[in-house]
Amino acid sequence: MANLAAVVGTGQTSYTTKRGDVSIAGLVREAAVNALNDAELTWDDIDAVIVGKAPDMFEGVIMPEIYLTDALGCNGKPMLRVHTAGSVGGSTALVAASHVQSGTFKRVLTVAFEKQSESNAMWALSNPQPFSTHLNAGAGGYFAPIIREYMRRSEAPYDVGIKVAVKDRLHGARNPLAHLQKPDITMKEVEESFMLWDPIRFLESCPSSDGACAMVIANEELAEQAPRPPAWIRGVAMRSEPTMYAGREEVNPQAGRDCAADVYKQAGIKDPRKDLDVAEVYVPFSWYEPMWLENLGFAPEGEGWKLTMEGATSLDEGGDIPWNPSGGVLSSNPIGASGMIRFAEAARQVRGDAGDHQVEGAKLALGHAYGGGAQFFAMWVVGSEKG
Amino acid sequence: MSQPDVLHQAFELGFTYTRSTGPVVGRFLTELKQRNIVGIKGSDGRVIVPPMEYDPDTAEELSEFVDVGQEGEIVSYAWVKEPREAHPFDKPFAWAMILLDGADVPMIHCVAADSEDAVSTGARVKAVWAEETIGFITDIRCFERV
Amino acid sequence: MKEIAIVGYQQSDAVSDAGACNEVELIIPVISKVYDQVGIKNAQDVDFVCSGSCDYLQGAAFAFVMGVDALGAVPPIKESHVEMDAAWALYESMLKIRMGHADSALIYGFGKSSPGELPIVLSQQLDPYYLAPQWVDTISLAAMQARLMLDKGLISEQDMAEVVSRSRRNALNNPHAQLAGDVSVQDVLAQETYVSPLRKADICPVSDGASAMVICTVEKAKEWGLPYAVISGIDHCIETHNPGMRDLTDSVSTRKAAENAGVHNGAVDVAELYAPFSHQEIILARALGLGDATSVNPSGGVLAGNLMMASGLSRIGEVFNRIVSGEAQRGVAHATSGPCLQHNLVTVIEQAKEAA
Amino acid sequence: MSEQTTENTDVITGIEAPIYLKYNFTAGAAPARFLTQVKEGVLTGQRCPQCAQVYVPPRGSCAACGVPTEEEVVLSDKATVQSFTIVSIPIPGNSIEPPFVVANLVPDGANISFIHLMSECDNADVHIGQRVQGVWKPQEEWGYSMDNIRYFKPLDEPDVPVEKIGKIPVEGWEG
Repeated sequence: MANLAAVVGTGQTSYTTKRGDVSIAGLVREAAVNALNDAELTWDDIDAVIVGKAPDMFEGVIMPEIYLTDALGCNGKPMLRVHTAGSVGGSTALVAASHVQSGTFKRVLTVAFEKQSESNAMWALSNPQPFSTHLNAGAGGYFAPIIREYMRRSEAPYDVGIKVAVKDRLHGARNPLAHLQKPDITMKEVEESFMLWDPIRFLESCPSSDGACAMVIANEELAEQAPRPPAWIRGVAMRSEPTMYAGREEVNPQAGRDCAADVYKQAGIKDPRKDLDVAEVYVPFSWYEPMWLENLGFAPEGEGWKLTMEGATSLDEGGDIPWNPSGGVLSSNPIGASGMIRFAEAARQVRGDAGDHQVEGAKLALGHAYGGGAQFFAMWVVGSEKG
Repeated sequence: MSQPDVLHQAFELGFTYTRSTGPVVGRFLTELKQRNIVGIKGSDGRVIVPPMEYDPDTAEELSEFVDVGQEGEIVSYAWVKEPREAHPFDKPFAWAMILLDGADVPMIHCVAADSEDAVSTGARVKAVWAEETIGFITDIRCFERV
Repeated sequence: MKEIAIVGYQQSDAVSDAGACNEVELIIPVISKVYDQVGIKNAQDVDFVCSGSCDYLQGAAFAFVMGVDALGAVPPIKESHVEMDAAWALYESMLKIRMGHADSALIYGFGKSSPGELPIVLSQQLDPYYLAPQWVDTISLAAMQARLMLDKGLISEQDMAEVVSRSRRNALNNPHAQLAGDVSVQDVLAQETYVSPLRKADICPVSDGASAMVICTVEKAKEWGLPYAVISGIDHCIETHNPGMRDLTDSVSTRKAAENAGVHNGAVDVAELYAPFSHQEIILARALGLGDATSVNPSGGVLAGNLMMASGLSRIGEVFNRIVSGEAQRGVAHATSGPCLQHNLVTVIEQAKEAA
Repeated sequence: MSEQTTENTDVITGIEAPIYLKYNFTAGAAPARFLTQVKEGVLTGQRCPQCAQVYVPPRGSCAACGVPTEEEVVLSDKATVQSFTIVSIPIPGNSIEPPFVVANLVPDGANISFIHLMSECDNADVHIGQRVQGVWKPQEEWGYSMDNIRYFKPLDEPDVPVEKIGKIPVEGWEG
């Protein structure tokens, strides 16, 4: 049985197209310091540092944790670098948690980041390799056909994605850190935005952001002494499957279903819609909300879009299960950090620390990240109680 | 099954990254552009060149800049007989750890010399500036013997 | 805390150019061998899988994603990846086992360094404002480190040549070695310097290849009925990124990790050290407090073949091999990352108590 | 311009760091085998010895079973649209003019899709289950590349029902 561990501090930068005022180290440092301050701790209190980010080609720094040692106060301490594609922010949080849950460390710092403005995400994700076709127009080009297949199967109305795009931006407008601030966004505006990768419109896609997110995770004894309420880690799960194999279910990947079942079992969740109070789920393209509602068991297969259309996932419409009250990936997307932001925002909710996007009385929250061709999954459930 | 061909292809993985420097690195590069070298004071008082943003021992944010000299002493060096394409010279040269006057921590840069014999530990060298300085580490084109 | 056993280790030959071989084709032969050794069918038979690789070695993002195609991950598996040497993938896997979320794990590392100019590629690990834009290559950095030691009288060129000579001779018994031979100290010293003070022989070769390991709880090892060795201690530690701020003639992080891993709690029969340059083996042996009683790098070490991203794991595997064969009772394995030994991991591996 | 402004513009806040690395890429054995035959105008896949599914382009393993694939299977250049997207932005380093259709196509005889362009059709008419065929470049332009097929064009054949996509034998689809 894993040792109890809890999030005792979270820290984020604000998210924006280009943080021109800081170095890469400065960006990462800002989130880390914010997390330490939130936990009322200093560098000396940290036993190990776990860093995550997406491909090194985004910043063109190979294994950047080596250079980040001093910014993260890690000289003389263990440092680990995780990379699991888009799910990396989530995986990194899980690896950090395992440092404490294994009983090996008392208190660790984990940080995930991306400074996408140093290059161009489209280039870094699709730089041509010899002898291969170069038709993958970034992540949108990859996921658009899968979304199309979901639309065919579910017979969902065409504007489900538009509704999600509006909802998450309205959520984002409550979050001062969010990159896109669009308090006046309308369905019409989204619908009329440029069709990038049919059926994905510009405003149905995530932005490209600079940003970093950090958390301090502590063992039971230290978490109980923490100055602010801890977010107890109630379940952790990862799953991977290959990008392509004959007969692969791409719309509703088994790795996602298995990962959710695993994390729910650990947290004692039988009906996620009922038992969870809030979820921060990796939705980089709007249609992934209904798809993941089904994949994560919040709705029967083919009916996820109904929750979205009913407003069940909207804070503004008083939904029973708000998804991405922070604005989600659709409002801020520093790729390597995006997963950790979901995990940290879940923790903020159960700590009662989410400001204007707080789901009132939230006690149990899901943090979710996915990556690659929707093949790598990382999830955790955090709660205000130990369980 | 027929034997397949072995397929090779050269390719270049390349991008011109646009880095924001932050105040510390930016200050150092700004000074370089003006043909001046600055270090930063570490928490133990040591002068670090080029300036680090965070102290390695205490993790504190550093901010006290100190002017240092343009001459210094070679602490160690590597003599490169066969320069690589990416290297700053196409004839033999040295990489060196150079302790500038007024600094307590050596910096790494290249040293131009006609032969290996012309470089030695303890030798005095001085910065040679690029014709045009732009605020980049290579504004110091190289060091050479005083 | 749960005792963790190593039950299988395999590696490919270290070759200068693996040629027509993609990620999957590099990994499958090695993990197949480790499955056979352990008596399992595939990755479905372990509880966790973790790998180490680096995209920049061959210049393609997401190398590890292709790696998953080698695993038979249907149904989906619990799997993770570090952009580090696979020795750190082992570290992550041990945490998983200790927290009770796995009883067994497959770990692998792979790298095809031959397509690029490795010392230049790795220059981009340095800080991105001062050093990386100068393209200071890893060999030159190590050469400056070696000169510091020579100047201070901490080593001699003779000492360095002895490391090389022993490595080449030891490698004669290592079927996977890339460089092996009866090379005398005089032979080495007769070589011209390359990046002075280093000679080509002081520098590890560029190699392609992979290695894989299976670890598990001691209970599981017994259930499987396999010979095993126990990991009795492991720790790792990183140093400042500024080479000028470090005492490059010592490895304080290795010293600290060795202390925490309990290296000094018993005799060390064998040590496998990840020293890509001859003088670094001497630094490491001193930092680990190894004496004449320890056989250092009996495999030839990485001077005989350096599987980037797998060499650290291979050091652990080499010690494991010697313990299960009865050649040694207790050994130390070391892995490194970053320029001039910036980040170091130390593992202590011991004979199983039953066997003792 | 005042003295003060001139000084301010001299403050460095950013740099350009050109990082260009050269590699000599070597294709894997399975991709090399595939491309060698594409150069001869033939599409081939590899069949998994365990699950019998046929992969194209082959990468040397069955990703589902984790075993090496060796048996080579000749495929048709007729295919079925599994899904698709209409791309309205240029692809870096690619000269195709948007909007263009990128489709996930399963060639007859294979069980997995690859992506390729579709043309000679109204973008609005492209649909899941549609039958298509490769339009090859002139033989003298063939190289080790799937670009030997310029694009796929619609065939006058009945649509394939969704549950049969990915299961059409090399002989083709009668409807």
